[in-house]
Amino acid sequence: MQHLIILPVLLPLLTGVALLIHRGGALTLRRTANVLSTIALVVVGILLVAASTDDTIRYYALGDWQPPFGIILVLDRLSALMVLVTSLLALGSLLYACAGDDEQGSNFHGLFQLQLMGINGAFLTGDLFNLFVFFEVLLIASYALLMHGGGKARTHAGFHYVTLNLLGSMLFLIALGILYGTMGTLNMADMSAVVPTLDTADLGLVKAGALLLLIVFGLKAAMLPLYFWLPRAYAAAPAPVAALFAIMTKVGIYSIIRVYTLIFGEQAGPLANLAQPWIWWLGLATLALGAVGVLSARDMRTQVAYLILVSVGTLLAGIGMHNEAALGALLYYLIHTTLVSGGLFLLVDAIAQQRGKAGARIVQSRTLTQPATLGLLFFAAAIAMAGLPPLSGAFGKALLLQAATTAQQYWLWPILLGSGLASLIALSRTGSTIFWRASGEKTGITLGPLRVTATLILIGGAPLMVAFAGPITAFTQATAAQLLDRDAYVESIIARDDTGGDA
Amino acid sequence: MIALYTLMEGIIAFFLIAGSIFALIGSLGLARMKDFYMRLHGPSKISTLGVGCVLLASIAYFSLLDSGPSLQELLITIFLFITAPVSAHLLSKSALHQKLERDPRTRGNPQELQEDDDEHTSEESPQGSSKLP
Amino acid sequence: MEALFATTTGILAASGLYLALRGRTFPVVVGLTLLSYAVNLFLFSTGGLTTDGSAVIGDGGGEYADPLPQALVLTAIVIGFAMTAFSVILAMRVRGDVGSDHVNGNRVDEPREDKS
Amino acid sequence: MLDFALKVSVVLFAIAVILNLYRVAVGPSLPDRILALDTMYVNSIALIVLFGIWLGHRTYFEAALLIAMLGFVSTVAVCKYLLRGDIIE
Amino acid sequence: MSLLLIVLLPLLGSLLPLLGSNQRRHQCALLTAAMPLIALLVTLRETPGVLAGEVPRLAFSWVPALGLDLALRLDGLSLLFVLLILGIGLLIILYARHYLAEADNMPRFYAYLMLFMTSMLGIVMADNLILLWMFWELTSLSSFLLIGFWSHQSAPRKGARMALAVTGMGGLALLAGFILIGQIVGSFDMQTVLDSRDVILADPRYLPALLLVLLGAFTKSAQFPFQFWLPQAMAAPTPVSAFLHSATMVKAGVFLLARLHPALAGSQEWLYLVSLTGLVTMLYGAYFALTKLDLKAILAYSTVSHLGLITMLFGFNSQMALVAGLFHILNHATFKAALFMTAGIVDHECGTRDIRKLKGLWRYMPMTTALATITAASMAGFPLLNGFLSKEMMLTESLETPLLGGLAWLIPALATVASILSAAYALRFVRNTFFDGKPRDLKKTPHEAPFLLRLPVLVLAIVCVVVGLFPALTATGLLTAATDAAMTMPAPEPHLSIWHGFNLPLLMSTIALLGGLLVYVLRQHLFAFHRQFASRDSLAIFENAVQRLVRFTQWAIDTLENGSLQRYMLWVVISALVVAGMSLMGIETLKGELATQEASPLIIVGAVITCFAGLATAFLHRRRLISLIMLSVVGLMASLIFARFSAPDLALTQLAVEVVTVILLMLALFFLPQKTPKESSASRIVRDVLLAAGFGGVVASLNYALLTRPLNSISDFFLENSVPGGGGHNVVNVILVDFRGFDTLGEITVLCIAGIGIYKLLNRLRLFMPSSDSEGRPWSPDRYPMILASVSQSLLPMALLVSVFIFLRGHNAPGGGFIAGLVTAVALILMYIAHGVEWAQQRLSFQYQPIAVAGVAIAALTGVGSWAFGYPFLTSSFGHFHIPLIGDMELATALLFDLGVYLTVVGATLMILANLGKVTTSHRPSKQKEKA
Amino acid sequence: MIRPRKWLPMPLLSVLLLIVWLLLMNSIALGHWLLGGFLAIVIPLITKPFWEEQPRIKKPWLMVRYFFRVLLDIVVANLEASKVILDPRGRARPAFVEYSLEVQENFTITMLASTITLTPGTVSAHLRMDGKTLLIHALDVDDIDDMKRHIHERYERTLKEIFEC
Ligand code: NA
Ligand code: NA
Repeated sequence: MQHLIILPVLLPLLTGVALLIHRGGALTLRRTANVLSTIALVVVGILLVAASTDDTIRYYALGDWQPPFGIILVLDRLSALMVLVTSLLALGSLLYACAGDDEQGSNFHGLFQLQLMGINGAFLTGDLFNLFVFFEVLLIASYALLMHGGGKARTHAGFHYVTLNLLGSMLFLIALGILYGTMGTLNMADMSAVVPTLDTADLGLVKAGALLLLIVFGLKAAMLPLYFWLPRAYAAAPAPVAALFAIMTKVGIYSIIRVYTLIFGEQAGPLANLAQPWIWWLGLATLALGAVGVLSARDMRTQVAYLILVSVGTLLAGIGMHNEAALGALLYYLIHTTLVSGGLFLLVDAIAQQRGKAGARIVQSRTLTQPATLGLLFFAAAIAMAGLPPLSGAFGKALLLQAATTAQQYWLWPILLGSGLASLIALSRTGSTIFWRASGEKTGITLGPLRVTATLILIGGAPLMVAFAGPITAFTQATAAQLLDRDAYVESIIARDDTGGDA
Repeated sequence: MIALYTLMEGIIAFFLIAGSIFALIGSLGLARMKDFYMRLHGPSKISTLGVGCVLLASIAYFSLLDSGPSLQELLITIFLFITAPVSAHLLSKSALHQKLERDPRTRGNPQELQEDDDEHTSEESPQGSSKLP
Repeated sequence: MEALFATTTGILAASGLYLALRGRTFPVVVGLTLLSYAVNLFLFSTGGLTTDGSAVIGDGGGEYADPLPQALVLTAIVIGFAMTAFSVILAMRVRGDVGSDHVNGNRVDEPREDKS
Repeated sequence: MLDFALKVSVVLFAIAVILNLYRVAVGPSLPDRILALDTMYVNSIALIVLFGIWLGHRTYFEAALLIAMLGFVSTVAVCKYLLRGDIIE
Repeated sequence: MSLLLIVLLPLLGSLLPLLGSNQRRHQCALLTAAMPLIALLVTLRETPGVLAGEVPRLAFSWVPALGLDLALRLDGLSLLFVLLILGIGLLIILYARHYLAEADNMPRFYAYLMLFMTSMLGIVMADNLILLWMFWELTSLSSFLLIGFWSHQSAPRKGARMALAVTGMGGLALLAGFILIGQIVGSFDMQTVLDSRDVILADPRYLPALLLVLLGAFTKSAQFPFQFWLPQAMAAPTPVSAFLHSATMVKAGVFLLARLHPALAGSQEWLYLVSLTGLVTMLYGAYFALTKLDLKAILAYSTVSHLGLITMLFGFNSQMALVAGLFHILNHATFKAALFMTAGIVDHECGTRDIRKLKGLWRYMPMTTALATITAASMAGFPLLNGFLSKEMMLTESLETPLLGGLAWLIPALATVASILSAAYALRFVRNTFFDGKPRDLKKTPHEAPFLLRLPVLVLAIVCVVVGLFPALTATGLLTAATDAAMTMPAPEPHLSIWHGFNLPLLMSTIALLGGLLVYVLRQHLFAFHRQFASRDSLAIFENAVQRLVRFTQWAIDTLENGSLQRYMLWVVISALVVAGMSLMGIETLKGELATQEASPLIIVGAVITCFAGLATAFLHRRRLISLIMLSVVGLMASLIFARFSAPDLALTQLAVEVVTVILLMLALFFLPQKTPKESSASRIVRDVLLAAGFGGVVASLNYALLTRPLNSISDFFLENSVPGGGGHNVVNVILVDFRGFDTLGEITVLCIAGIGIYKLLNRLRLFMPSSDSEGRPWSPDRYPMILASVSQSLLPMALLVSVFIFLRGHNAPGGGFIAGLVTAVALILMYIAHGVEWAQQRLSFQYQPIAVAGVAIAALTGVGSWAFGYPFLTSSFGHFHIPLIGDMELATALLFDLGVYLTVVGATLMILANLGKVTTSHRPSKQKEKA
Repeated sequence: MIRPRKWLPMPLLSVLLLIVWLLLMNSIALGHWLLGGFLAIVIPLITKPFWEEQPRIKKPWLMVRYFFRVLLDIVVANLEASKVILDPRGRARPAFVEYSLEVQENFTITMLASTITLTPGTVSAHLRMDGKTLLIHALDVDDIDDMKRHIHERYERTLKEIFEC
């Protein structure tokens, strides 16, 4: 139990390593190992969430080096939640992949686990440089997975994705350099403790570092104007990978939340909440642009990619609102959008397979082999993504709308509601084209039970999140409260009896 | 004792100065000789020797004035003397391959530098288009 | 010396960025490599410039360079290497799949520039 | 005396490196540039060693050793490139 | 609990038909009807109590954060609607059973219908604003499915989409309005809201809230100017039209007006907005109903008109008007549902609904004709029928409204005009369809429809008559209860009676009927007038608008995302420049407190060389190999800089990595063009130079500022604890393998994944293989120069020895697993260069991927090992062991960790380079192989 | 001399490695002897496959003599070359010389080529693929035949004696 916190990193690492040590081997065995490990990860995620509900912030000192000197993993409500969401998404994606996508190239299963390791590490770490390292782990794994199966579109989108992220990594290092060079520490809690005591002469520098971090995280989160890699990369990725990628933008979102509540939050003295105004406007812009993109999409995958952009914008706007209710609301929305957009990627792939030559393009095509099943799932996913009741998207949006202050309402309400309407119009067009305008011979390709299960697990999240909206929102609201209680966080991590980094 | 020390210092200083002068001459040769083949001479032997001298100086310094006998730098020296001719050889090979101009006074006309009538194929023809197994 | 160091870092960063903004894959990769050299120097220097005092306990005098940025840069170098390797092979793959080494992915090797 | 010799030595090597750089920059041929780069590697070894003597400890021995080894490999690789295009075939 | 049943039973009912099959339609219909029937019985059981003034309520907490409770109520208003929904719903089920064709998927139809019924019931019973909104949106969604039921046709698809877009928009506005109300009141609980009228009306947010709520209500009820979607929704099967577009969904809008009447009504805003909208809609609908040729279109516009009428009444802020409106809701539902069903029967029997083709059907279907006549008469406001009653009440109220002040006479006048038109189109509907000669060009010979298809119409017609004759007996109780619920104060007892004596409203009614007759007779003049205006199909307009919107968005996105990486990079750079630049501008002086050190000449030379080489790399980039050589110079200089500033480990690493990188870049360059074409425009170059300079300036400024500021860092801890805590003298290495070993674990994972990813990339790579160099020279035939081969084989053992040396020393002196690994890898690569892939592969019996992965595994398992001793992951342990003969030996678990690093580096590097080399070689055209 | 065995395939290399190890460690403590000995055995075992052919030194003492001769020549060569480089008038007399090889084994040829590069005024520029002709570039040579003879007598013959007889 003591080592539970590190399991989300270690379990995928060891599984991944075991799967990669030989390139060949029985596929069934690999699949089984991967699925079992991912299920175990779900269990770990549940246990972590359960552990986090007592509102104590626990940390795991790697190498037994206490903070702020050693690297720590921190378990609070947010990190536990993110790990759980990741593992659920992973399970869905993985089951889908096991229906055949994993055979399209080499080493899928091992890379998949390492991807999870990177993501979970990023969510858990309490050290800013370690966050960089895990960013790189998850990026390199995502590069490899993006290329899974090959193809011109993937290569090309991949190059853009890789190059932009390389530039992002450089900026991350510069920002880290600035922050270390001024604060003398890397532990985020310690940074939080140091920030208010900073010399005025250093404030501008720290601000530069903090805002550069925003560029870096914004790039990951696909914030305008840094989102350009997203539509093509997501549209080009193999379906299960694209589904798993639904959490990638959330890594950026998570980092933004973490850094700008913990380090540069309310208590940061002159630097308090320095990023929120940026995040607010850029988030709204992203939201609007995402809506435009959703309408413009000629292809279902691209459409889902823009839906992700819409959700990113929504989340960013929520962060920009910087109040507790908004934070809690956006966390609820985050769970919803991650699971459902992941499921939608899978679904779109399944639909495309049954449409013959038309694939994912939004044009008239053959009748689907299983119009009822796919139609029902699409209907549900579309409702959820567009933010209509009775599915979870509506709750998320309603919570956010409620959380807006009067001044924020003028911007948030029309844009958020308008984007919902745009999604509704676009998705109804897509749905009616795909399911209603179809005619002609069926391809006969059917959706296997594995794929149905996978898609159901993810899209099923939408009704489940409605049914259990009470406890879930209670959790996310408590998470928001915990996030804003910076003192408690810092106190539970930094025992101030040594000569640490704070001046 | 002081005399001995001075002597040792003198030896080291000699190696240092000699080495650096050699290295400079080597690089000077590189900078001012007329054609590539002539430029090759300086770096490939003079510079190597120059650095060798500095390494000897270092051996002498640490063995005589610092922490007792130490021959580690010998390894680098040996390594340099083994590899420098190979580098020079490969470089001149590529120079000949590229048929670099030689100084007009150079005697001898090796076949490598004679113009042959090989047809020049275009830069990039997509030949390796077959898929790997 | 500080100004000189900073200028060097800046010039390397500028050169790297200029290359990274070119239109062909190879210069872009070279540019990012150059940029990473600059960034590594930058990150390294955040611990200050110590001219005599490598962080090996017992070596030399009592003053030691800040070992932490060095360790960070080491990690960054290795990661940068992995990323460069991947991107350069990807650049080859782009050429193989798309037939052009233009970053914007024209089908043929023709000069092209977007009008942005 | 040693101090002076060291200083002279460093200056001479620095000039040598600048001369190398000159050749790297102006070429005119690729072998010229590679040769100059190789020489620069060799001169760097000397500079590192001189620095070690200056500091009075041998922390930099490995660096010198590695420059020698890696500089060679790098030169070999470029030459192979000029000769065959394909370094590893 | 019974309230929950009323809502949940139909929901369950939406699943039941799916159990039935399309073949056994009877069973399917029965299954479907069962649940609403039970719900109706449950409702009836509650009815007496409700009529007596009880308001059964039920509430479960659902999402407190959202203010959402699962709260239901059954007050009079709810009851009125529940009875309508369930009652007419059951008739529709019966009707649809016989109406739908064999090809139609009946279970699916019923499932949608029941889903719709559930959401309708939810709306009228919701006791929480958010809950109401949820059901509200659900009606939009389920009606989308119902309208688009005949999805193989274009019109239903488009009609469904339009309806969804319009009502969806209204729904979103409604949510905003509800949230505003909730914020004003502080609760979403219905009763609290209804009791807070004074607070709401006094709040500055009242008007926006009202506008938003009305937007929702008006779109749903097809009020002007949102009326256009309703006629297009007629593409739905007729049972749907009858249910949704007469009795229920469109009524949701007016229901909402009634429901929130106690909370929102009473203001001038309400009066003008609601009643004028209603008035306009009433006239608009009536006019268009008269001009339409399709039976269902006539009825649709008629519905628009009647909904306008109801809206107008609700807007009057008067209690009696409210009663009239509610009464008309009931009456309209009955006669309009019946008329729709009649239209469906005609369509069913004749194959057309075109009023020009239909004539004299009374001969073929007398029963239907009778029913249609009765219900149409009710619609026209013919005495003794229920429509007459409410219409007369409307006329009465129109006389009493304070609206328009001095022009108040306009209201009754216009109401009368609308009634005239109403009478005219009712007459036209009946006469042109069932009388007036013989039918022409019918596809089939019509005859009377099956009885069960007519039965629902019959039931409704009876209701029309009975209510018309005995209003007090049948409707008073229900209306009183409903009005009660829709009023702030106890409602007056409505006096429902057929005869109020001779008065103005009666005169107006008479004028309406006679005027209607006149208009009907003179209708051709009206049509001629109407034909002057180009008919505009709202569906086409809407589709066109959406398509233009989509094309605009496509243009916008294509313009923004032009596929140019250069532009995307530009944005990132600009963003970084903006934020960093702005922050830097806030700094007073760049220079900090720290005294600067003087630069020695050597350092100046080094800096100059570095800068020169860096710039040269950039400006010579079009000649790629030269650029690469310049990059090498920078790499070498960087490592010298590291060495100069006391970072031997960094110097070593930088050096090794730089060499491997250059080899890698050269390997890749073989397939890429050797030169970059000159393609950047001058302006582009200037722009990029400026940007790069700006970026460099920012980096330099930041760097300078940091260098001149003192730093109080945690590093002292590492220096102090490296030896006692980490067992190593080389602090950097101890940080890497111990203090921050977790970073290193991640770092080697990255390296390992990169190797594997590259292996994936190289798989089936198609390559363009140059057969000559960039100057057109064929390659040298000498593949493996002998002297190189000969020397390199003797260097390998030496290099391995050196790597062992560097590896072992790492913990205490510069070195370590990473550098050792690179040295090994480079030595092996030299073998590949000197002898080729095949030769080297034969001699290396191991594969690289397992090596690299095993490295990560060793590092990770070393970390796990500390669990056995009760320590966290990666806790190192070390000790001095006295081994006989050898002496003191220091062993640390960190060494094992470092071994993992070593293996990963060797494995990954070779995986990258050797695999790349292999790919290229196997593609080398055979004729090139040995030319000489 | 040490005889090659299965576990000691290249005894000379092993000795060399041990020496190098001790050089690297800069210590002759027993531990280093043991570790060095271990490496001296293991590394040749690992790298054995990479040796195409093993040089056999037939006359070790001659080799030592050769070594010192070359060392001396290097110094002389450098002084001469420096003179040419520093000559302000640049009156060098460069030449390409085709030198026919008598030695045949790869290792010997390599040794000779390296020696030529390191010693007076010559760089072994190219070994033709037949392995029989070495193209030499001389920086400042008077009589080409004289130079060839010098090389043959001073270096090639000795090398042949050491390795190939
Ligand atoms: Na009508
Ligand atoms: Na190759």
